[in-house]
Amino acid sequence: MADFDRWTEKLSRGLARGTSRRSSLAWLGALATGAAVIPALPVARAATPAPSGGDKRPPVMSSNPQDPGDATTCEYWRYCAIDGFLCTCCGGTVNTCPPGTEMSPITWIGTCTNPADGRAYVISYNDCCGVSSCGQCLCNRNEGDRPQVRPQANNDYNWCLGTQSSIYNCSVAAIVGVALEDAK
Amino acid sequence: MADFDRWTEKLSRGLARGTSRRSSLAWLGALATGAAVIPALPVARAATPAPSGGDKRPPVMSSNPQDPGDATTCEYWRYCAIDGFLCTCCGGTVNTCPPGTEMSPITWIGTCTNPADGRAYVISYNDCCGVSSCGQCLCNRNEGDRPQVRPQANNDYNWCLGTQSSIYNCSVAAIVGVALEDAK
Amino acid sequence: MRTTLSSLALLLVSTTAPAFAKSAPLPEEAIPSVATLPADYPASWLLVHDFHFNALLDGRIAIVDTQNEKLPLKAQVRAAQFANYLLSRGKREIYTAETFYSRLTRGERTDAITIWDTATLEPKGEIVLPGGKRQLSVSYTGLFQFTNREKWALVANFTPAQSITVVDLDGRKVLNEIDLPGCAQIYPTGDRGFASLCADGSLISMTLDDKGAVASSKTFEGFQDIDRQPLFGMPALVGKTAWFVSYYGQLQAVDLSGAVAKPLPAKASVGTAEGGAPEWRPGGWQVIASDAKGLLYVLMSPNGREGSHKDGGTEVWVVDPVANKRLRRIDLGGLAGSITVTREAAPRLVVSRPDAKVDVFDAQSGQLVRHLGANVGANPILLVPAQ
Amino acid sequence: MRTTLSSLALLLVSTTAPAFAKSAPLPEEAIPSVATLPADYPASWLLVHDFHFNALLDGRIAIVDTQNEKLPLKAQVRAAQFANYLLSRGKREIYTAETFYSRLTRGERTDAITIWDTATLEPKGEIVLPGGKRQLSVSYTGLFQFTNREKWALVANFTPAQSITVVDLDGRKVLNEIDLPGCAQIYPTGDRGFASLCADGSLISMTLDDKGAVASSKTFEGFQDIDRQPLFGMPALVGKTAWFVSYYGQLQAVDLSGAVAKPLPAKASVGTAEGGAPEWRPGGWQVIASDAKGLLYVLMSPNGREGSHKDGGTEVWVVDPVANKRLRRIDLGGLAGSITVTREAAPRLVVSRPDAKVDVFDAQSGQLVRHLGANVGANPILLVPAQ
Repeated sequence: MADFDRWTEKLSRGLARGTSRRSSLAWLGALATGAAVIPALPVARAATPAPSGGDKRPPVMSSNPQDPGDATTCEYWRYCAIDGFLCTCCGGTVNTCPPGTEMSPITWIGTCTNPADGRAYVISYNDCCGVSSCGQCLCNRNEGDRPQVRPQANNDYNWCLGTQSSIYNCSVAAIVGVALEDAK
Repeated sequence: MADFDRWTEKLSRGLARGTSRRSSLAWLGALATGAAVIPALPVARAATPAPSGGDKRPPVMSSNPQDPGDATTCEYWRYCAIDGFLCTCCGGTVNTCPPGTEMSPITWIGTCTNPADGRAYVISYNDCCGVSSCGQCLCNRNEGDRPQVRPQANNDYNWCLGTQSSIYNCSVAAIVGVALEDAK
Repeated sequence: MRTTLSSLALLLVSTTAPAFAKSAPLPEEAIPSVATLPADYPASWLLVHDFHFNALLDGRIAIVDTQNEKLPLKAQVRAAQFANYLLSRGKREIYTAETFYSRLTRGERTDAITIWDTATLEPKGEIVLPGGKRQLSVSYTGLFQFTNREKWALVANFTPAQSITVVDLDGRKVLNEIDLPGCAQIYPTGDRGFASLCADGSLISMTLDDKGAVASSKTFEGFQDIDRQPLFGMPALVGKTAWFVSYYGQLQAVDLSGAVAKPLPAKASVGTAEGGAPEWRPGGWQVIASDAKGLLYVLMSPNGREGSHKDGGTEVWVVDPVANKRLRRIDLGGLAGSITVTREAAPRLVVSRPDAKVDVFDAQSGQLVRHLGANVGANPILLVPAQ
Repeated sequence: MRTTLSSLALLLVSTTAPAFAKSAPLPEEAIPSVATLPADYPASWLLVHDFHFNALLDGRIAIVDTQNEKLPLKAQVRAAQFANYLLSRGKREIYTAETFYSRLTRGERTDAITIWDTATLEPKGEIVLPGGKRQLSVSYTGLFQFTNREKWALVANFTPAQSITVVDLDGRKVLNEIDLPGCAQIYPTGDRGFASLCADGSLISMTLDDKGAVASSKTFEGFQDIDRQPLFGMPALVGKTAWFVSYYGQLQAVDLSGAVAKPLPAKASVGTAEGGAPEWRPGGWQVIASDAKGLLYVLMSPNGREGSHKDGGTEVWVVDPVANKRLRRIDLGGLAGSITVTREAAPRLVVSRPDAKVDVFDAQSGQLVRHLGANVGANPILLVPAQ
């Protein structure tokens, strides 16, 4: 991690970890431009083929009705800007890396609307690193995704950065906050 | 190649290269036990799934009617004991490795009956090495295949031995002789 | 303002909340967060070799919970380039024997055993294997085996000269290399020894001294008739008795419990049946398994003929080898390539299909219990129960 | 007799020749034998990046003959772990920029450029890139580019600190590293320089001295409006003019011929059409290409909306950007993710599909010429013409 841009690191770690989250978000929120409109319903998978085809999996639902949807499908609300293998299918969960991997400390983020409460949540798409491509549940959605000139809004990067290994296994989608305080 | 069993190497290279072939074959032939009967028609593929499914390829036939069949399909007569990706689909031919690979000097062999002339040919299944799995035209047939205790009759080994790299790309099927002189 | 500050800021968009109930928002979630496994894997779990034909240098061990039809894949462990693997229940460690190149496909070759913690799947150590001679072949259990009560491992080499490397797993070092010309596969015997099958049909059994050198060697001529009854390389174990099955369905036993292997006179057969074309024969990759009662399960192809022995099968025949009696036939409802039987209280027959799907049957009734789908890996060719 | 002699001998079986004509037997064939390629690849050939999602560390460059529907795959070149690549027609060399680990997935990281001979595909040399900082991302052409008349290469780094490594390909050494905070993608300019896009919407253009250090730098503010008209990262080149397309179909040009890049005032649009739901927009990975006449080909999705920009498209719209006029629409008969246009006498529009199939169309008439099938690789995401 010697080559890190320390400023970027500190900022993104703060965001990703949720530490000082409220203050960072408020601070960032003041700068928000309100450009993109996040659609309420998830759109279709992108044009990457599914890995080893198989029977459709039984759905994996959270126990919380306020977090609706099947976390093994690309249509689950939190995946609105994800790109990669869904860790839920790889031995992890929607916000936990599979055993034997290391979660990237820095990441890209998306803003996804939860259809159950109508709130826009900031989602941290951390990559799980150190094990080769999971190969299960490949998903690419791009709501709010912007060109590589805006790294934290771009899902084309391999975010296995600051980890012992840059080898990519899968991606999680963790809630790190509500987009704007006034959305409550 | 320092660790080679020199005797084995010399014998198998001789066979594979076709040098001293007639004498080796005659010598070996004298020891042959006549155990297996090679079926005249190739059997089906084994239970390994096809790679990236796709449209069926147009057939690739040799210009010689005495060498009949489509060299991109597992049913081609020479492939009676092959196991791997067919080099014909990988940038090589039925008996030539793809560019950038190295052909293994030692190998396993099979005895396949050519349906056009009824002869049993000795086929050398050399592996092409130094480039990762071709991924095209996976084929496994096992006529005459015997357990690993008989290495030159076993196609489960990676025969990328004696090459700079043991990484496996694809397999060729080269004619190195007719099985027995009296079959002519 | 060319900074990432702006890029972050622009992500946060103004949204107006529609008319939803004013519940509290979902809480923020702790990251980083990495799952762990139980250090002792349940009897329903398997270590599945995903051989990964389309990227052989990037094989994996899939840790699979056969009771979980939603999420059968619990984790993946690296198993590079024709790897082999072992699980030590006592030491709570997984061992992978692998091959690497400094430039993925070229450059310097390194063979090594990596020791992985069963709970965290983090590497705990590595033992480099000298000489770049580890046998690379389609996955057989007999290429990497424990001996000396799991303190040591034996690694098969093939260059094509054949030898065995003796490794002290606990001491993290290589002890010895044993030349074994003309013989293949390792079957551990007694406390500190192994047997192997040889090209003339004999079985050889060696005992090792405390330095890993050969202390004694005994050869049993005519153990198998490779021309008329060649044996599949991987036997099923009933206690310490290895049951081999031939290409034609003959069953042959070896007692591995003592210091020296002992071929048993008892022979049996999977039997015959109508409906084959031309006949029923064992077929597939991992074709024989046992249950806790000592019954054998053999994967059978209805299209048995020369060369069909790896074609896969559509039925499993259950045999009591001691009584030499076939008890039942299980219809798999399609082709399977590998089978195993778990040691669960209600034992399960687990089969992998050519399309990478895995199905679970009740070993007793033969009824399908659940589909796991093609959700554990690209090419699940070896199924090794965790208990 | 435990030797391989016996195993060889038993292979040779007695067969009785049936009643066939007594033609001479087929001759023995020379081995070893390895194919080579023409050192100069024809205009119908592509270098296709097979990104290999299921084994990202084992990506490849597929060398593809788009005129050969039977055997389109001519060879594969290693392209490990989010690799990038270049072809020098003059030097008859392919360059891959790759990342390796000493233990495949763990251990010591090495980034390196490998130089491959176009005819033999043998490696001719290697230049190690220091610092383990090469940008790893889905494949963009702008991450690895020539400058200084193909004597040098520029490599994008991302840690996430952004910089450019200047490499002397001919001298086989690294010259310099240029910090470039907040900017991404490399577009070579003039004899020895490059432009890049920055997070505030500006375009920056730098010239280099003969040591690879920055000689001059110029910033063009407001080159793109990343919120309202974000540009796809990969432009189409018409001569030395780069044409970028936005998520909404606006076309924007930059003259890269001089030492300093020059954004051109000329703007154009791909136009609009009925039948979109909600509207037609560019969509896919490699969405824009040019032909020798300077026409642009843009892959269009009928389901254009926020986030659709990588969804792939079903039509290609052909635009004369100078006249700002759409000339025709080509129906691809299904979804495609990437497109390119060859420089053949009769130019071909080549498209890759989500299921890895590659199809070839007549760029002028829009008629399908041939299917190449899913026969070049698992994930053909970049299509780079060899001429």
